[in-house]
Amino acid sequence: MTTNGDRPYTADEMMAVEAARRLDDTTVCFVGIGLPSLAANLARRTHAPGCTLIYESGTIGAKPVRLPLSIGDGELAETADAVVSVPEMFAYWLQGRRIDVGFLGAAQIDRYGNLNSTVIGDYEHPTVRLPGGGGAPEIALGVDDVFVMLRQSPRTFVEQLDFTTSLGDNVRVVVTDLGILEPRHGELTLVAVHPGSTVEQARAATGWDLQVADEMRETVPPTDEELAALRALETKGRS
Amino acid sequence: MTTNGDRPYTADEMMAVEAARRLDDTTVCFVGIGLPSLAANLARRTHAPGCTLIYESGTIGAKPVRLPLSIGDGELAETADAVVSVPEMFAYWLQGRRIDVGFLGAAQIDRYGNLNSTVIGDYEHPTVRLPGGGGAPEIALGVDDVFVMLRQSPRTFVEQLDFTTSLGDNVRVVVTDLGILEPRHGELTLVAVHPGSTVEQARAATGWDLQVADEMRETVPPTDEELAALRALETKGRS
Amino acid sequence: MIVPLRDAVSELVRDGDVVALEGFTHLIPSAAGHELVRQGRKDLTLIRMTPDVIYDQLIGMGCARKLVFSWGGNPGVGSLHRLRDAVENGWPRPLELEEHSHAGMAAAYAAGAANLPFGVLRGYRGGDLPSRTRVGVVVCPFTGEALAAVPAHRPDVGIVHAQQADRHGNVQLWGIAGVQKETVLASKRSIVTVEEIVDELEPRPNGVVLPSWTISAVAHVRGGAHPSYAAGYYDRDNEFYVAWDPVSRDRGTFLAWMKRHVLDTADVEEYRASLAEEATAA
Amino acid sequence: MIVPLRDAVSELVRDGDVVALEGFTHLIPSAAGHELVRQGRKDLTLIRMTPDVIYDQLIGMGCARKLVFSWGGNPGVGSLHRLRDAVENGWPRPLELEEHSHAGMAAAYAAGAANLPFGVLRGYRGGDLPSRTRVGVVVCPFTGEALAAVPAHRPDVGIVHAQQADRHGNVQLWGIAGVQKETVLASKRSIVTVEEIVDELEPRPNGVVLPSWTISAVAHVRGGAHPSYAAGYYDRDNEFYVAWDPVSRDRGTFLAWMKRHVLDTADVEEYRASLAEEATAA
Repeated sequence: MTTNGDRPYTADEMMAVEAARRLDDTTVCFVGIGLPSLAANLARRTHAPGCTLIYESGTIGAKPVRLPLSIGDGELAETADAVVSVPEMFAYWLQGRRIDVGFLGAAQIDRYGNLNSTVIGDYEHPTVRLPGGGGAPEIALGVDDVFVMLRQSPRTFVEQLDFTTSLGDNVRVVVTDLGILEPRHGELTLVAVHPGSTVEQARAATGWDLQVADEMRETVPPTDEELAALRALETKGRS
Repeated sequence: MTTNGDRPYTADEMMAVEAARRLDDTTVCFVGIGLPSLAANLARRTHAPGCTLIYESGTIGAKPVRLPLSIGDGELAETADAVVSVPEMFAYWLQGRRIDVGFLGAAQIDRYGNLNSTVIGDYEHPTVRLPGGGGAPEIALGVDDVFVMLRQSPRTFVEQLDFTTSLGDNVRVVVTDLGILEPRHGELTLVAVHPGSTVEQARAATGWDLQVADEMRETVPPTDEELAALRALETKGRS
Repeated sequence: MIVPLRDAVSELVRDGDVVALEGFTHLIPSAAGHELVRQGRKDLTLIRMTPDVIYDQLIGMGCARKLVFSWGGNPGVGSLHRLRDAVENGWPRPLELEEHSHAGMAAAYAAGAANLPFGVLRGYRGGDLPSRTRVGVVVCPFTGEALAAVPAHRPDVGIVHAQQADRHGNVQLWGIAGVQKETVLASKRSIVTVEEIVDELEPRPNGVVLPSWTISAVAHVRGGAHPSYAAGYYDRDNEFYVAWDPVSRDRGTFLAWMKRHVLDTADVEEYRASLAEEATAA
Repeated sequence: MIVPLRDAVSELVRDGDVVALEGFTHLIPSAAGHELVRQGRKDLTLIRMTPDVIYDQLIGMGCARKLVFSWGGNPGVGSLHRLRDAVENGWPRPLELEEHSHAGMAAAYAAGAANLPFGVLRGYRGGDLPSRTRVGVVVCPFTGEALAAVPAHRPDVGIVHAQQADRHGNVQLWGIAGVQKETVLASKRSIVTVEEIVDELEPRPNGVVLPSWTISAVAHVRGGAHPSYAAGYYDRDNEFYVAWDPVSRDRGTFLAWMKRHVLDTADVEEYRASLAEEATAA
């Protein structure tokens, strides 16, 4: 828990706010459940009301009041500009390159932004069988800008992925609970830390020798307005 | 004009009736405008109320009261069980082999049931540029049974097509104004003549040496019920 | 976003462009076609599954150098005389043809919308069409089966007509939807003319919604689909299609008709008035 | 056409079949899945984009020898413990995996519905997935570009849940439609369970209609999508998904749960009553 002077906020809230700030009023974004959905809906309710949210269930321009618990919640369809089939979603919309930003999470990330959401351990005899790629492989290559949201630890930020589920070519930013990474000279580099976090913490939470930008920024903490909008969404989501 | 004893009827009516008789209550048929549409709607209004009519505009299970003047009339959509896009119609429904019977017409037919609806004369320098194949090439190979409806004359029943638009592999019957042709021993053979027509007329109206079945039938003339249903459709179509 | 049709055409359509005007019997964007004629667009490659009256007019006015199509006729009536004159006699200029089947055209639009370079279908098998058009073969890596591949349609401009747009330029059409969604999504730029601008789009059965950000320009053109129809707005003008046959048979009659009703009218309102005046006089 | 679910499953699903139960978050055919368990179907190849609770149950009860999928988890909650136990420990039997991306699965269903042997997409590029699954390459005959080809899904049986059928067995579902149309059209045989039988289907926004002649059997199963939802009928049982996590973590707890709520119940009515009884007791 950190505070913005007045109000305390969680690491998740910091992450959602930082991701939301990167969306603008004309962004069309492909949203998954959890933090990405929170971030995109926050953007829509603060500085980017025109931001278009697309969920892979086929809802285009969804405007949920409550935070959805699944990518196919009824409210997404009810509030959407259009609802299309899943084959159409992936063929005409994602592959059609109509989507600017795609959010991805994962179990592991490497310094190139490649992600693993398939297995821990050997594929044939895994230690942990993860859910799998889902939409990620084509989202990773089918949108202009990939935003990754992932808590930072040596277990998740690894030297070598156990399995490469999706490629890091289009990863523009990784928002973690400690700071912000962006690609510089071909690898993910720490460019900002959140208030209360340090470069040392971020390096310690990274399984490779994390490069640090010459000009480090400190993230602006969530504003009161951002926190209020966020909590309105979260509260409604729980009700 | 011939009569069924009581009532006079036209050659077109005889053709529509003979084609309609070949559809049953479970037939799913792909219908074009004109005689095929008349025949299919007649079947639906007499012995085959369960017959499913599909128009290539995307209307599945259309139940028009008036005879449509185009394959995309509004009434087809309003009365249909389902309306799908044209790409879906050709991919999921026709190519998906869900359609039993397809009707085709043409400017020329040869003894193998191959059809020309593209050009008269040379393709690059045609004497007459015809509308072209439209749905015909894939209908001809994508349904189980192709029904051809075509007035018989040496100009239409030709030794050699000027252009092969669609193949005759699945042609099961050719209904003409003079009689009925069906494939026998690899070529279209006259198997029935309509009342008032003769084998000689049919042979004279054919540009190749038309084979005649050993057992020739005479078509049953349109019944009063068939004529009444037909004229109800035609009258409404004109209104 | 919502602009006059004249501006949409002048800004978005250039001489030499590949242009698709779609609408399968229903919602044919005729008014937009007339605006192409008024602005004297030329050397166009025109794509359309079912070229009918509006393409006969564009071809007869010399706007097109090439036609990509699958069925070119006057539905329920007969030939397109201007299309025939162009193909048979090169008047007013020769017309190159790229001819497909409906299934091939539909697959080509769907491939374009999906950003694939080609569409796959079981088609173009046998007959003379394959040797006269652009079609290739792809082999199934699992079964070894050979299938037809058609090059994706990727028009410079896709033009369709719809019933409604909202004030943000989101569009909804309903009823027979043809290949209009694919046409807009496959095109680099797009124009949608609509019957009505409404405050809010109400979801409809068989509705197809195109978000504003998939469209370059929306123009409010009431009656813009005449002589075809717009479900919920007006019926098909079947008599017009019949009357087009004698008008289009003769070059002079055709040119006079186009001058009177298209070139000498400023927009669809004047076009409609001009037709009404002629009907009253007759 | 409209038959009891028990009869539909016993007549149409055989041991060793390739079976797809689809429903993307919405309209998941859980009751039909339970009937597969009750009837002890085994050696099934199960296809599904998003295996969740119902597939966890089928896998944990040993019905499946192979899973074809793209994302297998408990949405918003975490792992599918029975799926993991099968893959990680071979319990109750080893489970072969054929793993795709969502885009690949969707293209495979669409190809199946279109009677094509493969679907084409820009996908499966780089990473480790291509070497672990069935994917091939096709080359564009026009541009030379290499694209991914996935083998079409052609299940022996496709099973989906919908809101309504009419008395003739025509089906309509609406809301998020997923890949259900493709699943039915791609399958050799199909079962549709519905919330309600109505006299006449009323066309709906975002409605998908499947004519009776595309379906092998329709069964009236009210509540058949629980714990997912049926738009217009009931909401998603979010608590059930959360509660599934501890139930499914332990083999014994899981088996007891399945015995009590599935094996010892005759149908969806008894299943619902059994869940209600447990909730009351707690």
